[in-house]
Amino acid sequence: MEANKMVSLKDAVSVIQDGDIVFFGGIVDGRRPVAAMRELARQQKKNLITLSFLSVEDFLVGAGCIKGIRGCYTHLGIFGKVPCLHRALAKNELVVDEFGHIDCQLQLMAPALGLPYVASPYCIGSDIINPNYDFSEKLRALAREPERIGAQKYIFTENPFSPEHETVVLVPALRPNVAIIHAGKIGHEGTVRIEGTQGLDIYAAFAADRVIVTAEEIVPESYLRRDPNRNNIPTTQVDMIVHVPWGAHPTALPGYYDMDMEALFIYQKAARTEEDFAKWSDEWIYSLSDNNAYLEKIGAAKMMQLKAVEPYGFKPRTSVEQLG
Amino acid sequence: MEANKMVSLKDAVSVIQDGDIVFFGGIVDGRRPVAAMRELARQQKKNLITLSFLSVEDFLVGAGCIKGIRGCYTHLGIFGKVPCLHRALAKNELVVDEFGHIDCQLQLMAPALGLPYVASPYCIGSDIINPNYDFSEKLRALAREPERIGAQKYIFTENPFSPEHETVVLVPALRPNVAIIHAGKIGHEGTVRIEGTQGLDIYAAFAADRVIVTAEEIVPESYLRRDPNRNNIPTTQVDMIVHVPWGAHPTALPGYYDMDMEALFIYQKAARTEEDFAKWSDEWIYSLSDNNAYLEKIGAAKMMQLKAVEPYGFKPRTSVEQLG
Amino acid sequence: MSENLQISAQEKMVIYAARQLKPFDNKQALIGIGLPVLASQVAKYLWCGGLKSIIENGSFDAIIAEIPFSLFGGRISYGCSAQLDNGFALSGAKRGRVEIGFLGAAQVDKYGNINTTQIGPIDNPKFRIAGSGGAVDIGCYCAHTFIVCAQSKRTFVNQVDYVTTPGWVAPDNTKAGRAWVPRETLRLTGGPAAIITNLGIMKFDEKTKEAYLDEYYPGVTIEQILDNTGFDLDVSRAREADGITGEELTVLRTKVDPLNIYKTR
Amino acid sequence: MSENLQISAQEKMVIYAARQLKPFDNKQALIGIGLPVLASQVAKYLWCGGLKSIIENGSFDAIIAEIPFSLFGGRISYGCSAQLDNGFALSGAKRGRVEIGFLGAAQVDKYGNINTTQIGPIDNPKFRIAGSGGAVDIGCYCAHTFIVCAQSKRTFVNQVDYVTTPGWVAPDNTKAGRAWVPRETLRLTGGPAAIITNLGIMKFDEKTKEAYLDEYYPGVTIEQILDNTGFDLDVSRAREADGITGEELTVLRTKVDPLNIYKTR
Repeated sequence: MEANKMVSLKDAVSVIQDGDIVFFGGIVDGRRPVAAMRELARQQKKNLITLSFLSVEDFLVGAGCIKGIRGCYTHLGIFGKVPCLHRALAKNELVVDEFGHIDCQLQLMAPALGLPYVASPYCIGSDIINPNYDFSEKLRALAREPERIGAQKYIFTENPFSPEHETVVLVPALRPNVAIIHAGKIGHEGTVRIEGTQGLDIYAAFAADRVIVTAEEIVPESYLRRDPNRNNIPTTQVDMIVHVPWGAHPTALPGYYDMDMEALFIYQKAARTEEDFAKWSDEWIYSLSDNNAYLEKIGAAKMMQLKAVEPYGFKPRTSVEQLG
Repeated sequence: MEANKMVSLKDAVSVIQDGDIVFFGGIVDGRRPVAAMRELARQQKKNLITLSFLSVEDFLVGAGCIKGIRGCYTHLGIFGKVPCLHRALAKNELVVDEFGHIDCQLQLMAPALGLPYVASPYCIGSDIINPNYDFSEKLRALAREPERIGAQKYIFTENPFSPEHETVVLVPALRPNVAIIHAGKIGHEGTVRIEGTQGLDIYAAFAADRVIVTAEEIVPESYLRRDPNRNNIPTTQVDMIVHVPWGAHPTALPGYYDMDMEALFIYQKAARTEEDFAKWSDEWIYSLSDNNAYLEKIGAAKMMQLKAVEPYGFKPRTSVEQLG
Repeated sequence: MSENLQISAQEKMVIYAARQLKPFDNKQALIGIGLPVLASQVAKYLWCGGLKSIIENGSFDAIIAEIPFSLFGGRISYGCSAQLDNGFALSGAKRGRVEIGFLGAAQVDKYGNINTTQIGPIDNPKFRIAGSGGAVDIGCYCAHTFIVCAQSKRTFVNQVDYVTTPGWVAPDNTKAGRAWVPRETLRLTGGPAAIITNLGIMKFDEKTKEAYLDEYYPGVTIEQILDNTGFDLDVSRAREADGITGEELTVLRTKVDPLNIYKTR
Repeated sequence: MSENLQISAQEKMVIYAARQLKPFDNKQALIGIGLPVLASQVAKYLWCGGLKSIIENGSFDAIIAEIPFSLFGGRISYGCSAQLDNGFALSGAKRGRVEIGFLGAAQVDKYGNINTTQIGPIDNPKFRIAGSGGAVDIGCYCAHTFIVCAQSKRTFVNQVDYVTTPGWVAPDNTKAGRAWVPRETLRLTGGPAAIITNLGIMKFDEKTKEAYLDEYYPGVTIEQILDNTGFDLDVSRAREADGITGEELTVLRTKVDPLNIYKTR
């Protein structure tokens, strides 16, 4: 019989251990599993290493949870710097191991397809591959299972198939311990359907040891299975299902809601000082015991203001007559 | 302004040159671009090298068009052997360069993502990687642009990231000159939507220099663009669009029609002797000047018999009450 | 009750293969076309409704409402969880989530090496068969690979002519000399769990890694099995298999393949 | 007519950047967030309706019905041809189909090297900026990379502190010593085509690969540009750019960004 994968957010996040490599789904300000990130803060996980992009999860740097990142971008999009990250860097309390964007995908695609590493032509001519900026050892020192991270970030070799023997850069596979992905719809057995940007989520779902999916709606499997070509992650890769409406807020969830620019501005301003960040954390994380409390905090009126309109998948700023 | 990509099947196929590496979409007996294959026979292309699977395109071996294949399977599914291939092998007129199935995908995924080669753990312990069975040189001798094919099929090396230095197999990228893909729906600017098995088509569409898509229906772009997450190949990778109803017959096209088992049995029997194969070729290829003539040859009654039923995407053998 | 039933050799292969899946409810299996599809569907009806069928075309958690003749048509994709690509499916064994594989064989040897590629000496082959398809990708890494094929001296050979899919002792082609080495030396994981034929079930000795006769079907003699085996087969541990039940047969005949499209009866 | 219009510095950057796309109707361009999105939309309205916008999130042939603040929300995907993954999009330059890239810069040097990663000496950086995002993947292989940024001595430096995205002469980090070598030596293709700022347009000399002043905007003096450039800039070929037309401005203000969300005016 079918195993029941539905769990509470608290129980789902509790499987994450200190020193785990955690993949967060979505990109920068779109479809991020922010509710799960808040729960990580509440559970005070330590020495986490995250991947690819660091934006809204900046508060997990401030909360002392994230200590390392291998990725290509640490910024809050148009909202500017990620203040906790910069404070942590200044105190030497965070490792940022720079990577190219395609390489971020390749390091997950490799384990997703069972490959040990990938030969990449990207980042040549850049300081991203400058060996002085290889912080693999620092990441390994943080990791609970250091062997998941290659002893070197990049290894240079020659293309043995080419008569010109051009230099290629080898990118090692990196298997996250856990992937946390937020989606619009998930079937009750775990079929995931993503709207809009899919990011690296599918590769991460195949690469990670455990996959947690938080979702706006849990729908009948049969409904999603009417069009398997439209689904992005199969039941066989999903271990835990958590029902978390507005679980990507304040980032955007195409088809559901726009990003909450006001909330992101408030965060970015508050996080600039330790004092204000502590207040913000109390107000938006620690004083809110569960997702219902968070929903009340956002407020129904704000939710209606952000709600996406069909067929756009976003909330038009102008009238729909004008947009066409 | 938007360039018009719509061309006749004849014009589309005419871009293929002798000695080209041609990727045919679909797998074995599903969604194969068979109408385009027949046009290749009519245009008597020579020294073609094909990839991955050789099944219904057996008649192109019989017609003297295909002279090489790098792939993992040469068989007609449950219908049995591919007779022309076996005859050509006996006469030493065909090169079959054996590959693993995942490696078939990797050799296309690599160029699709701009990678020079891929490190694969597959096929170790198999004679597929037996160096005596490396026929790269023979394939290169056939190819118009031999440099597209690695000088070696596989190169063995050690995983430099692993303390155990385990052996890995390097699979070189292979860029097809042309990919020919059959789909259900294509937008008039080239957006492709595939039903059912997608096979290696998306990688091939990104890997090949030119992409020809034959389709059952040419629909408004705006219709397909209502759900970009459901589309498989973007306009930017499609060079030619050809309207070819029943263009995958006698293979199956999920959502449109079942495979024509009778036609496949007839082929497999006829192809067993050169005489019968010549008769079959006249009857089903050379005497039919265009796709309309082919449609008449299939016959309207047979078409209705094979037509898929919603929501299955296939034609149920039992009543829909029974199937549920 | 089973003794009175007329059961074909093909039906036996399907049902005894299905029984192998009993311990694997909720596990993931890569299922090939033909008898493996029938066997997995029988197992799902009777014992492991949570078994997840993955097809090499990228259909995950396939339901297979109607038995297909093809792995690539609408019958495979219909109702599955997600239709992704071949690589995601076939790499499942290497990644580790997919523990079970079901493969056919034109030749199989005592170490469970499978040949589906060519017949004749390795340096002078006589004729080609079909190739690997996804077999090698499945067989290199699946924790438990089940081989389903009819038993004869032609198929059960001492050493296969060409190793398409490696068994417990396989050729190392990464070094000169094509030495036969244990699969662990090649860092392959898992391995052949059993060969299920029309006559009985062979398993592999923990130590020698050679096939031995585990079970012979009711009505089949050990001699009959030896007469159809081209290698030395240890029969010292052989016991008669439990007979096929009416329930098993009913499920196969009325639920899984009511139209007998695979002509198993 | 243009002389009478009040045009902001930001509007100039957008419109002069848009003009760079004129020769590229029906070509494919990787478009970043901010001014590049505005520029590409202006170009599509006025000159190259067949330009294909590709976004690093995997949105192909994006229509961008409403100007977004994010590359990853619904405004990017809506109405695009196919929503695939980041790798397919960003690898377009290396594959060859994508010829145009639009990048921003925190620092840029005379060879068109871009820094968006960190400020300070390479062996002792002072502070971090944001990282590459997809810039390096675009800039390594695009036939024509256009750099859009405001011009000052702080941004236009003699040598960038850290090369995020290589220009015409870039550090070879695959060998000890971090030698600066021509990009062809590194087998990178294409390269920076122009830097479009609030003051003028720099291009790169065919031979020396160093930036020279190609055009200065009406109302801007060459001295003003030199005062805002931290490296030796050849101005011998400089000419005044054609003024911005009322049509260009109208398209930007009424069609592309009617709500002025990017506060370009």
